[in-house]
Amino acid sequence: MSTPDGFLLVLMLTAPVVGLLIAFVLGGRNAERVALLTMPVGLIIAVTIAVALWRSDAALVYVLGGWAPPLGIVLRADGLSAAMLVTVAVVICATGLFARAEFRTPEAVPEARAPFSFWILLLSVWAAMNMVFLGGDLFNLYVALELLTFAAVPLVCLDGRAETFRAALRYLVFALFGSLLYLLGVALLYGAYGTLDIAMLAAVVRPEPVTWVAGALMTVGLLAKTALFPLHLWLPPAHAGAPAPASAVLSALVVKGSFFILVRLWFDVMPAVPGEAGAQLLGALGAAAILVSSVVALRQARLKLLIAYSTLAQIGYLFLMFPLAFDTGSGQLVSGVALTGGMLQAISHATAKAAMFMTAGLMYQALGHDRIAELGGVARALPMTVFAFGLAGVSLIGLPPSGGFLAKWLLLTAAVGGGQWWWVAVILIGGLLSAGYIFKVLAQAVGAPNVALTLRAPVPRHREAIALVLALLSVLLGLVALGPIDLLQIARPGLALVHSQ
Amino acid sequence: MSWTLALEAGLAALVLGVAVWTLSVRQTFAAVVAFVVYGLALTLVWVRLSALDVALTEAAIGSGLTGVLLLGAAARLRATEADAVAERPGAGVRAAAAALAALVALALAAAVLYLPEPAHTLAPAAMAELPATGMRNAVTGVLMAYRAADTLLEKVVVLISLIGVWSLAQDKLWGGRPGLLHHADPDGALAFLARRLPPVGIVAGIYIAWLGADQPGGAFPGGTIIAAMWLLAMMAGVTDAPPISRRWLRLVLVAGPAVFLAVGFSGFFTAGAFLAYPVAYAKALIVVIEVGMVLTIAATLGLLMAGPPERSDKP
Amino acid sequence: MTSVTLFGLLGALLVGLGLFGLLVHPHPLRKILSFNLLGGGVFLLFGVVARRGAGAGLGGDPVPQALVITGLVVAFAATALAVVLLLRLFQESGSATLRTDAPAGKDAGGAADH
Amino acid sequence: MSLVLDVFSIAAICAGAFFFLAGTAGLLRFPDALTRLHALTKADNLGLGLVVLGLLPRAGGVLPALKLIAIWLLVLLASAIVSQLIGRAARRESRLQ
Repeated sequence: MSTPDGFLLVLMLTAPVVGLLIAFVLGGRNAERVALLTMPVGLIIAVTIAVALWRSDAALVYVLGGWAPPLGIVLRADGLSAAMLVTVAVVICATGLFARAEFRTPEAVPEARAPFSFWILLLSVWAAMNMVFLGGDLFNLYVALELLTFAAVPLVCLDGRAETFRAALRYLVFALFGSLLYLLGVALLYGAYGTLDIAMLAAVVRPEPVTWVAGALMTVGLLAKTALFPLHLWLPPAHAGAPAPASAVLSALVVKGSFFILVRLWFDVMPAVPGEAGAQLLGALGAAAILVSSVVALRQARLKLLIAYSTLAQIGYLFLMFPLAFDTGSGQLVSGVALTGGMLQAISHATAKAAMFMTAGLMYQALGHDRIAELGGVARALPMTVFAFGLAGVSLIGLPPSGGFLAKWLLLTAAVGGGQWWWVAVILIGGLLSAGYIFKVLAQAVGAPNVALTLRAPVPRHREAIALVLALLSVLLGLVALGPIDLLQIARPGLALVHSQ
Repeated sequence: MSWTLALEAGLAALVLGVAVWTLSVRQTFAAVVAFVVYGLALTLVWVRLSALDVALTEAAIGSGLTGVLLLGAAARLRATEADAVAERPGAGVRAAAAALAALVALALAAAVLYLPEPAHTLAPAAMAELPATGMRNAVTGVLMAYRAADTLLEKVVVLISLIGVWSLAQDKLWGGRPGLLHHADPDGALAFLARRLPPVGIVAGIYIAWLGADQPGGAFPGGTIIAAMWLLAMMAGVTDAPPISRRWLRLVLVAGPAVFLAVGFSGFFTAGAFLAYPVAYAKALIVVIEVGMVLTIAATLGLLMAGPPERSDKP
Repeated sequence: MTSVTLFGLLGALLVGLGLFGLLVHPHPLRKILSFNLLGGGVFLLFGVVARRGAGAGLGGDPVPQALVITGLVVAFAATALAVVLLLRLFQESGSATLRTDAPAGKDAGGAADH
Repeated sequence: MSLVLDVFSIAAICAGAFFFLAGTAGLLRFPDALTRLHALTKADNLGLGLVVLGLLPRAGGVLPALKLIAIWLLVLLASAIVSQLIGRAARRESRLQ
């Protein structure tokens, strides 16, 4: 049955879709206008959903067309969905405001390629992400994943250079490989249990060979899309080559889409299936991602590539929550401190990384390059930008009171509580390494210039301010510990009860 | 072994043989030809699996359109094949890949063999609810009613992939006409076909789409046939692709999802839920959506085949 | 052996073949081709699941059949996007390789402008 | 009566299948594009025509029977045009050589 506030989920889903259809028909400068009008509407709906969830303390559900599962499809929002919906809406709005200067249709023409494509693709990324967070059906999530891929790939190569075409094609090949593996798992699960509804599956799934095969295929497919080590090679050229606003969206949001479905799969569909070995394996891959990618990031000469490798390392942290959420007593993954910590890491990384790519874009615009060794003096020329970069870095390193700090603190708590001390070492070493690559950039930026610094283009204040606001958000996110953090766990124990049956 | 099973085993062997040929033949062009045969043989498999709707879609889209698309690409990329040979991975990598592929195939085979008996099925549920949709073809009922959200979202997916294709154009050609200009002898055989066939093909496409409510068919195979007629006319130079900036073209491209959304929202008031149909008008509303969808599918598929704008609109 | 088992095994084999092609073929167009081959196998497994669910006067469960129709259309859209991306890469760089150390830019020679 | 029709159907479909077989053999054995085309079109059109002819009494109505004939006519049209195009392309290539 739909809950009274359930229609909000339909509005959340359709708002960006309606926006992109109108933007496509009107075209030209109107595409930007429609996109910018859609953004506050979507943000308001997302916040309303979070408030409604907070008040009702139970999942919002909407049965589409009145056809109940297993025949029909439901939309369902729990605490994880609501938190991610709000995060994505905030980052999309900020990116939209930030991108105006870069993707403005020139006066001379009625419509230009890059702006038209960017605004529509941005709305499609948003629509796809919302579907990922709200979808209660595994095949429906597949369609959402494909929408996300088709919107994200062209964003990589909006500048039309051969290198970015190549990066985009590599990305597409990886993503298509991933979605077919996911789809294989969907076929097997339907064959074995006769439903694709997440809640219904959760009640009937058993740890048996067909579930293991399906789970393994879907997991590998989603890992390829999330760029977890060792399936990560496509990400750095794609994220570093895209225009700054596109990089912000790709790195902050798009990789979280497939990650979110993985969380749904492991925590909600089959918490008892992977077992301790599976959870430890995912954690080990995450640890490898943290250590390897941080070291590679340290050795980068280009700022955007450094940030892209930092994304790979930060994705690694997301996977530490799987072994930490594993309860040896019941033999399954439980929604607890580790899940909260992991999701908080996803949220604070989203805001921090978007801010960081924006600052990198601003420095590139001002200097005409992003070579780290030649950043000297940029802190004096663009103090607000470098300050924003530093704040975002604070959250990535995990210094208090940032969201990154709270996330890592929760993960550490879970590790110590569960006696899994080896993850403590990984988290601490990872923090040191990220401090290393952030300070490498900052040290250059505040240092004296090797040659007299000339700014190629003025940097508008409001663009610096947008990056700063996002970075501040990421730092202040640690304060959610005072209350709002409980949002993440709303409607979670209910699902857990279903699983224990 | 019964006669039909022997026939099916032969069919399976054909599919497998053609698949191996697709992978192993040296020339990409030949590989694409093999792939088209693969698609047609799979179509027969779908018939044997009593999935006629899928068979029609596989023949039209999986084999037909995809085949034409890849043939064109293979012809344009012929010069790059020699370089790729030099990049072939070593024996170790190939062996590892083969082992991995074999492992996956084995695991899948085992999983398929041990699916539970009796099988789970939604067929009775789908049939029981079908009268409320006004449809008599259960697959159309699933696509247009029970899982309408998938179909609606997939319309958006196809539109976004077209926008993605357009976004790859060169800046100076934005707003121009998609694809290369086709020169064909106006009195030649192709032009003859391109003038005579489309009227028949368009009628056939509409017929198949209309039939979908009660029998195998539907908007996808129907729309694909119409798209094919359009492509034929474009290839023969009988008509030209419209510039992508045309307002009417954009309206046609959003007609399907827009009508779908509009009917979906009207469901809030008339049937109590988004994407719900009042029983008395269910068939009429679904037909309205399908008309929009056929139009949009035909235009979108045709333009996806034509590619990004490659010629300026200005003469 | 029944036809469901036969085609189920065929689907599994096709997935294996497509996966192998996707992994070892260096040319992107052959990868796209392998992706479609692999897709055929995946959809066939849906078809087998559907056929097993025959009942209520239907030759198969209509739900997985409808999923395949949606999947086929999405796979075509993916193929179209990949092919155009590949053609544009060739047009801009004169080569179709996915290697990261490949030369970037038109000076690579043989750019197919028209 | 029905026995006569059955015999007619079986005979026509078998004859059609034979022409398909012959055409396929020709496609595989003939030396160049033009002779292969010859084998293919002659045999396919005739083969399909005979199969359609054999199926007509079993179509179960005038409308389905008309559909079968329409299919045959469309295949005839398509294969005639396509072989003409292939023949032209083959001639162009042989001139180039």
